[in-house]
Amino acid sequence: MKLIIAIIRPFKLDEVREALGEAGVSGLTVTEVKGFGRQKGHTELYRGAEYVVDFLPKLKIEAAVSDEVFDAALEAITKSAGTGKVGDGKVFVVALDQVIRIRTGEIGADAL
Amino acid sequence: MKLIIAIIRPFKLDEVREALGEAGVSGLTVTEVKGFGRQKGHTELYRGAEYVVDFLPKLKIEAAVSDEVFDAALEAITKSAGTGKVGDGKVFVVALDQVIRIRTGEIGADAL
Amino acid sequence: MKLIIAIIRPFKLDEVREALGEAGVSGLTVTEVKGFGRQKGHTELYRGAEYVVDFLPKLKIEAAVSDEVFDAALEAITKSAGTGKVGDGKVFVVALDQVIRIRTGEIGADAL
Amino acid sequence: MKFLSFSGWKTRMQALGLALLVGVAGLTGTFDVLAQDATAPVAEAVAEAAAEPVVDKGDVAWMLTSTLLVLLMVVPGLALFYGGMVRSKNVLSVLIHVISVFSLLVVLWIVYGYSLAFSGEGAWIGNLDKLFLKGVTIDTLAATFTDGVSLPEYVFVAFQSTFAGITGALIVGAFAERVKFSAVLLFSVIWFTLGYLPIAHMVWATGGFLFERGALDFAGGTVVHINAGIAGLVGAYFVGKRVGYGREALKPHNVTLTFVGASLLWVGWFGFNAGSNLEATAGAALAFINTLVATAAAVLAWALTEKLTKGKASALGVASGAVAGLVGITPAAGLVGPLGAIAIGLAAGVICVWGVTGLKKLLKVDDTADVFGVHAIGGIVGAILTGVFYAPGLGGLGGDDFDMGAQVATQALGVVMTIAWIGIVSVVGFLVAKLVFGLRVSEEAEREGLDITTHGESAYES
Amino acid sequence: MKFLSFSGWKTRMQALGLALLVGVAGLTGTFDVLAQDATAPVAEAVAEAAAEPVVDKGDVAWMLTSTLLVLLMVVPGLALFYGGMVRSKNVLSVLIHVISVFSLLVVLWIVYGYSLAFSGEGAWIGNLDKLFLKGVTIDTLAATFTDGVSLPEYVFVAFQSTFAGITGALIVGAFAERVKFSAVLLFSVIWFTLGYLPIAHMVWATGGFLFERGALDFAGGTVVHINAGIAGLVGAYFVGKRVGYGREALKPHNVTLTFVGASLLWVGWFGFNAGSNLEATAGAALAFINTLVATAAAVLAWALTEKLTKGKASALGVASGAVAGLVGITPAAGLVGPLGAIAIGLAAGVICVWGVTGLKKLLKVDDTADVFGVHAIGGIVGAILTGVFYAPGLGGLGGDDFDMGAQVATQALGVVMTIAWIGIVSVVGFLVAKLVFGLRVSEEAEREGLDITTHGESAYES
Amino acid sequence: MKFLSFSGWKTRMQALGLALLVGVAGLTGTFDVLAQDATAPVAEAVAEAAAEPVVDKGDVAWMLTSTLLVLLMVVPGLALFYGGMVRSKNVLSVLIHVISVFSLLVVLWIVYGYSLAFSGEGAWIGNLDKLFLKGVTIDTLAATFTDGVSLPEYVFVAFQSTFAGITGALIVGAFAERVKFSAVLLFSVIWFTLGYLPIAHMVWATGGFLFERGALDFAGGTVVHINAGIAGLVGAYFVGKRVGYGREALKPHNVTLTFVGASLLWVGWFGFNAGSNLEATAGAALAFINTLVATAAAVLAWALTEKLTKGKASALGVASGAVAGLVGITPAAGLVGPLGAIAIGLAAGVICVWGVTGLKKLLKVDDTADVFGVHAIGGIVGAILTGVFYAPGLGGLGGDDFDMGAQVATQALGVVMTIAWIGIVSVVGFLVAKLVFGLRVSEEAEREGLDITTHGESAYES
Ligand SMILES: Nc1ncnc2c1ncn2[C@@H]1O[C@H](COP(=O)(O)OP(=O)(O)O)[C@@H](O)[C@H]1O
Ligand SMILES: Nc1ncnc2c1ncn2[C@@H]1O[C@H](COP(=O)(O)OP(=O)(O)O)[C@@H](O)[C@H]1O
Ligand SMILES: Nc1ncnc2c1ncn2[C@@H]1O[C@H](COP(=O)(O)OP(=O)(O)O)[C@@H](O)[C@H]1O
Repeated sequence: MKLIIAIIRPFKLDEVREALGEAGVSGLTVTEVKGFGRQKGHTELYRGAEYVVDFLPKLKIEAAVSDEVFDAALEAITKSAGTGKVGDGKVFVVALDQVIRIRTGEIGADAL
Repeated sequence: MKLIIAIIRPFKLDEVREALGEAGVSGLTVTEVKGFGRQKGHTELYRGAEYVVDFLPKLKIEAAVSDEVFDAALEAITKSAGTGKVGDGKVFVVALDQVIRIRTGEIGADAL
Repeated sequence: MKLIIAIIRPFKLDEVREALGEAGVSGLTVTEVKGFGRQKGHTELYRGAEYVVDFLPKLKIEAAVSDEVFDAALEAITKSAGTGKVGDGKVFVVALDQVIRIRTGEIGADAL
Repeated sequence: MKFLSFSGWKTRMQALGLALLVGVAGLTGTFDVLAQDATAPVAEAVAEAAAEPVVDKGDVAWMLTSTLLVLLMVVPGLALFYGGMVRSKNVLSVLIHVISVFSLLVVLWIVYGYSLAFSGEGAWIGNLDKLFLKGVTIDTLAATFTDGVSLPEYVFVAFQSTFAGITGALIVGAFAERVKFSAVLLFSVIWFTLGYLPIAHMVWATGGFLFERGALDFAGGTVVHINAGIAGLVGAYFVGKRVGYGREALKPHNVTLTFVGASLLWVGWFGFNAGSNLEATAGAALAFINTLVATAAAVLAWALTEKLTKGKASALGVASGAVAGLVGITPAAGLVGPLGAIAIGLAAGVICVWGVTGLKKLLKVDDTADVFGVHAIGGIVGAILTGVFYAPGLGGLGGDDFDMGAQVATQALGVVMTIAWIGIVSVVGFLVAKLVFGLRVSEEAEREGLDITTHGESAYES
Repeated sequence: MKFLSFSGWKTRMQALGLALLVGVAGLTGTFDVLAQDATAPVAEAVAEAAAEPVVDKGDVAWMLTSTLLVLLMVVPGLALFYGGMVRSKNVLSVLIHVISVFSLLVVLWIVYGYSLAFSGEGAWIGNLDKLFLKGVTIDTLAATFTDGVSLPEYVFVAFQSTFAGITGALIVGAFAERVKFSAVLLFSVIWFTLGYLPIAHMVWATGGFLFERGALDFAGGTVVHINAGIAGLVGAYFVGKRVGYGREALKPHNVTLTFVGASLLWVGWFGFNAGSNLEATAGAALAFINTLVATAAAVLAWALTEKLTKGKASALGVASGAVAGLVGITPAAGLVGPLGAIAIGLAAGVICVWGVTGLKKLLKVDDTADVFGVHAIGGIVGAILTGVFYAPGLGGLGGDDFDMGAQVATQALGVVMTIAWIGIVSVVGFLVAKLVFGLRVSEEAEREGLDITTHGESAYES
Repeated sequence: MKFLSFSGWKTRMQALGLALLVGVAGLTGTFDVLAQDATAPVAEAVAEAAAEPVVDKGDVAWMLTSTLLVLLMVVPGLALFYGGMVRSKNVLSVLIHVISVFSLLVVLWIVYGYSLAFSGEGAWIGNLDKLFLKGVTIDTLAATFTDGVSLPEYVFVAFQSTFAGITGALIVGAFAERVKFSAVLLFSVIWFTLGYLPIAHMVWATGGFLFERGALDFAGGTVVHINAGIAGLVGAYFVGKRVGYGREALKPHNVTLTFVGASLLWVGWFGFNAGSNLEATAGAALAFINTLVATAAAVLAWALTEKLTKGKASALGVASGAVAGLVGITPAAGLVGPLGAIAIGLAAGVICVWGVTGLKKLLKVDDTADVFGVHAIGGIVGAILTGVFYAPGLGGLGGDDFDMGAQVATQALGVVMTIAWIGIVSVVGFLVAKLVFGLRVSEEAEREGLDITTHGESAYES
């Protein structure tokens, strides 16, 4: 099992969720984050001061997936989240040792 | 060492924290997240439009634990976070390569 | 590749970002979190009730780094984030299986 | 005089009700002793005699302004004051309760409220002659406290309607975050009919029981604040504590909103207090300056009390202090001097800190927005001290024959009668609402928040 | 009386424009039939004859208060009402649009607006005699509805300037979250000059086309609300739907703000409605109490309608209900009795729920803050019902010779003329703005939000 | 005339103080040249002669309304305007500072402020005859600008108390986010006693130094705004820059709140400006319309200046522009014509953009809410331009013998005296506060935020 962590543009959430759904991923968890990278932020003006906003609003999607759907899930994300412009984000993959569904106590892929 | 990532219902936070404390976990980090899964959200009404709120408010708890307390910690979470209804959440476990306490520079289990 | 997860004091963000930049880390993702640990929170007063605020505002920084810059990155964080007082935070390190840049489809260290 | 009987829910409530009944019965025996000429400047609702009464446009201007200021107190004032104090998942429910109860009572005021409160000269309640404002036209007048000076009756009807509305809206803060909306509405109707209208009549209308006895209540300390505080307390008992009360931190989700609410209450309260003078005269100016300085004193008193007892003066404290001062000065506004007003403000500020802390713990009640601790306690402080600072020697407007002991006793009578009457009516109201709709939402709905579960929306999105 | 059919989208708008022109031409032929004596109590802008007109300080006090209340309606009232309804990335842009358009129109009012609206007695528009307020001094007077009673002309100029300003500000809610700021400003100037000033003149000025025909519009149901609603609708069509409309949940970012806005609209509306009486008399009191109870009734009506049709009464609903009731009572405020007001409030509350749901779906338009659904629909309901409840038998102030059929026809004429005139002017205005600046920001800027991309700041930080 | 001497803290401050002293000394020599008959319409505090002075209820209505409008400016207006500009960890501290300072000064006003400001006819300060409002009763009167027309003295006391209160509250914005609460309170008392009361007396009371010289300050441009701006500047220097200033983005946490605050300042300012006419006459109407249009013009001017110089017009900008326009028109409100008001508004709008950007950088000061850049700079612009647009040829109310040069010189004298006097008093005040309590919280407390560390609560929870 893998934990897929994707940083995406906020307005892409619905597309990514649908794509993941089609790829067989049934659940995910979303966090509002601020991202710093190549993409340039806008300049904000406040009285007598200008700030370049380095940190841009992004969403972090975490989805635990079984090894079967892993490849499909990765592709789903990269396809649905892209716009081709700087700032589309990244996908990180981490190995999952274990998954438990709290409600039932199921473990492993059954818990997904 | 393991990093335990648990998605729980927001109102369960205090119970889970206490249970983890008893299990020997001394620190944790909490993030407000939105979860998408089997649990159905409510319908929200806005003028001329209805939206099913797919994303439900959840909390993500991250606790780095030593291998000794790992099992107790897992059990503590699953016991304290459950209500038996859909939406109780999941626990993910990831292997931790390293932990450092910034203040002292301690590393490994000492840093927890 | 490694995923560095650091919990730091909010006001240290700019310093840490600069230090990481100098260490060769070009991107990072920041989340507002609440931390529970040794550091004692303040007491808040509300009509007829006092609450000890256990959960303190912290920032979580996630940076995916190549193995080359890993050590420099770790040191950058621990140096720049410290104040020497309880509550400076922790750094967790997790192995990264894969990284993809959504925009280009680049994978591995090239995607960082 | 008959009271409604009721049977058990919590024996505590029964005991309370009985105790109050006995207290009232006892006091009733002393009425003749306490009675004195009604020299207090309270309204003769509608002009009847008064050859050629004069309407002054300055009075009309001030009274229309005052009326809208009372509306400002309710929405957005009170709505924000309460709304900021609850958790974000319940803020909309509080806003809805406040505006709906206010709206409902204003409409009922037109239907039968005005008539029952201000038509007829019975001791306990008016009559139904002005049902649906029958006979009230653009040409009818209402008397002021000055002979020969009148207001268009519509002005008086509108002004008084907002008093009824705000009193009902004040109550809902006590059991916010878990009560059923339908129960709130049903209770409000019962309480309005059996509680508010009789008390308003007794205190303010010619022939009213307390009016004739010379109880001083310039702008509604008993009619509005003690009334709302008691009804809220009873409601908080009946509805029960919030899930997690005493264990979790049930914190205000937005103290800034609460501060804004308190500020608008202060601003609007000038309509309430100085408007109760019914004319734009020096009397209104006195009520005005008293409302300004008593509140300022109470803000400082609350902050200092918190600083001394807890080490820190909080924003929720200064906001509450302002409201406490406003409540305290309400019955006294046009009757005492500015120094008396400062004294009342200081007293209300200090004592209400106890009302929302020590006393609240004693009562073991979860009064969400401290309606009892501020409005009932502050109202009692104000009612009693009005009887003190009315003394000419203390800067008040009382005549040379003013008898402080007798006046304080009369004031206490008004307080006790209001507590008893409203206590009983509230018990009845909540029992009926409980039977008809139930009082509480399910625990799961409470956890999820009333905004989503009862009203289908959430207040904040990014 | 014929209604217009149209087809197509870009062509649809063109057709609409043409159809409206034709419709107006057709209707004009029926004017004489509809015409009747101008017995309606509408203002003669400036006193000319009136030997020794009297200025009463009570009137001045009330009218200054009323004027600032209308400002309160705009900022912060309307700004918050709209600002809360958009997403947080666009809230500042809405606030800026509201205050800028208001400010711009108030300045233009001084420059040429007042003169074109209220100087001269033409049927369609005034003259330029008072350009830059020429001849208006601290000593000139403006007439009220009562012979011999005047106001300082500056009071009238200021009061009316806020009406122009708020009408323009109302429009911007319809196409918020994607429109260009420059386009908004340019459109506002065109619409003000060709749309608002003629309509205001026609309805309110001596000699004005509708004024002379006896159309009743106490406080601006047509001039302000139908006007703004139609301009908003046209704008929403021209600017087009928001990215994501119909797919994503484009939710209010802060319903609490919207509630506060609605509350301040209610409070301020007393200036609007009771101020339109121009004197602090029983007539103002009638307009006042009607504004109170109609709104209360509409709040309840909207909540109940939502409860019955959707299962839940929402906070956005009670806020919208309040505004619907206020819009509905506006033309009728000083002309009907309180029971008529309640009826109008109930009608507006129920019908506007349809305006923002069923009708909105039919129109396939993305009217961000439902300017059309509430202001145009509520305005039409109010305009027509004014002709009904003005009847003395229904508690209204109409004389014994009141002819309901004729009055309703006159009211409908006013409605149709306003729709037609403003429809055409708006089409022109948006076409010009589109040519000069373009109407929409880029899709990327829209996604990122207008606050950052157009105004260089974001509303909220932690 | 003696000034207090003081010694070093920052040499910068010394230099400033000395420079001011010299400037004043120089100007003092020209007093006789500048002096002219006090024909300016400023208040004779209390009626003494005036056979049978008349009190008009319309005046009372307007003045009570005006007084509460000034309160509205402070809470919630100013509190939100400032509160929105700070980071969320400090918002409650700002709200507390504003309401506490206001409350404190209002109480002190009753104790000795009113007496020292308005009792007695000394050149520099009043006397103590009315300590604790001795002799002020419901029957005493205060004069207006019209012979034979009076107000109840309580009205005047209350109105003026809010001026003192708001001036003190304005100052706290300059050193928010790091100052100690106790130091704020102590400074406020010193500044009120040695700074505000003398200046108010000099400018507004019969016999006052500037009053007798014919300095024009209709509603408090010098007494309130320059005063607060200078005290704020001195405070910002003394307290020092916020941790992170210049490096981190110290952004407003909620620009919406700031916008609401600015809006309420606009609404309330009509009480401030038109209320300063003391009667509900055409003069008040002139002050009113000027306050409306100058502000509208300043909003547009600021937005346009930002657009031209930075490429984008911001919401913080339009809010600041509104305040700048209000400050600018304050001294001129009832004295110039609407076109003059528009000119003043435009000037204030443009120049204050520089005040909060270029000038601020020059001064190297961390004035959190730009109290100096808006209130002092806008106040100076307004004071000087009042001397210009008072000219009858420019639409002002000046007589035919009006001498613009002399008047501008007198205005400049008022400005310089206020700057010097308040500059010195503020240095003294902050030195004392520094000695007694210290001025700043610890760096750690500043980092964590004053809300938690000083007041034990946080503003926002979910
Ligand atoms: N090394 C990294 N570690 C963690 N997050 C990263 C890293 N690099 C980029 N990100 C995240 O991805 C987002 C997009 O990255 P950016 O460099 O702006 O564009 P792109 O992904 O198109 O190269 C950033 O805002 C940040 O949140
Ligand atoms: N595959 C997944 N990856 C990441 N998070 C998940 C996944 N599945 C569920 N979750 C999280 O767990 C929460 C609860 O899941 P849900 O399916 O609703 O109920 P249950 O845990 O009872 O099966 C979701 O809201 C989501 O936050
Ligand atoms: N075992 C843990 N797992 C996850 N987060 C932790 C853990 N221990 C501490 N933290 C995080 O680190 C922060 C600082 O820890 P704390 O014990 O207060 O001080 P210190 O890091 O100086 O020992 C906490 O607020 C929490 O967010």
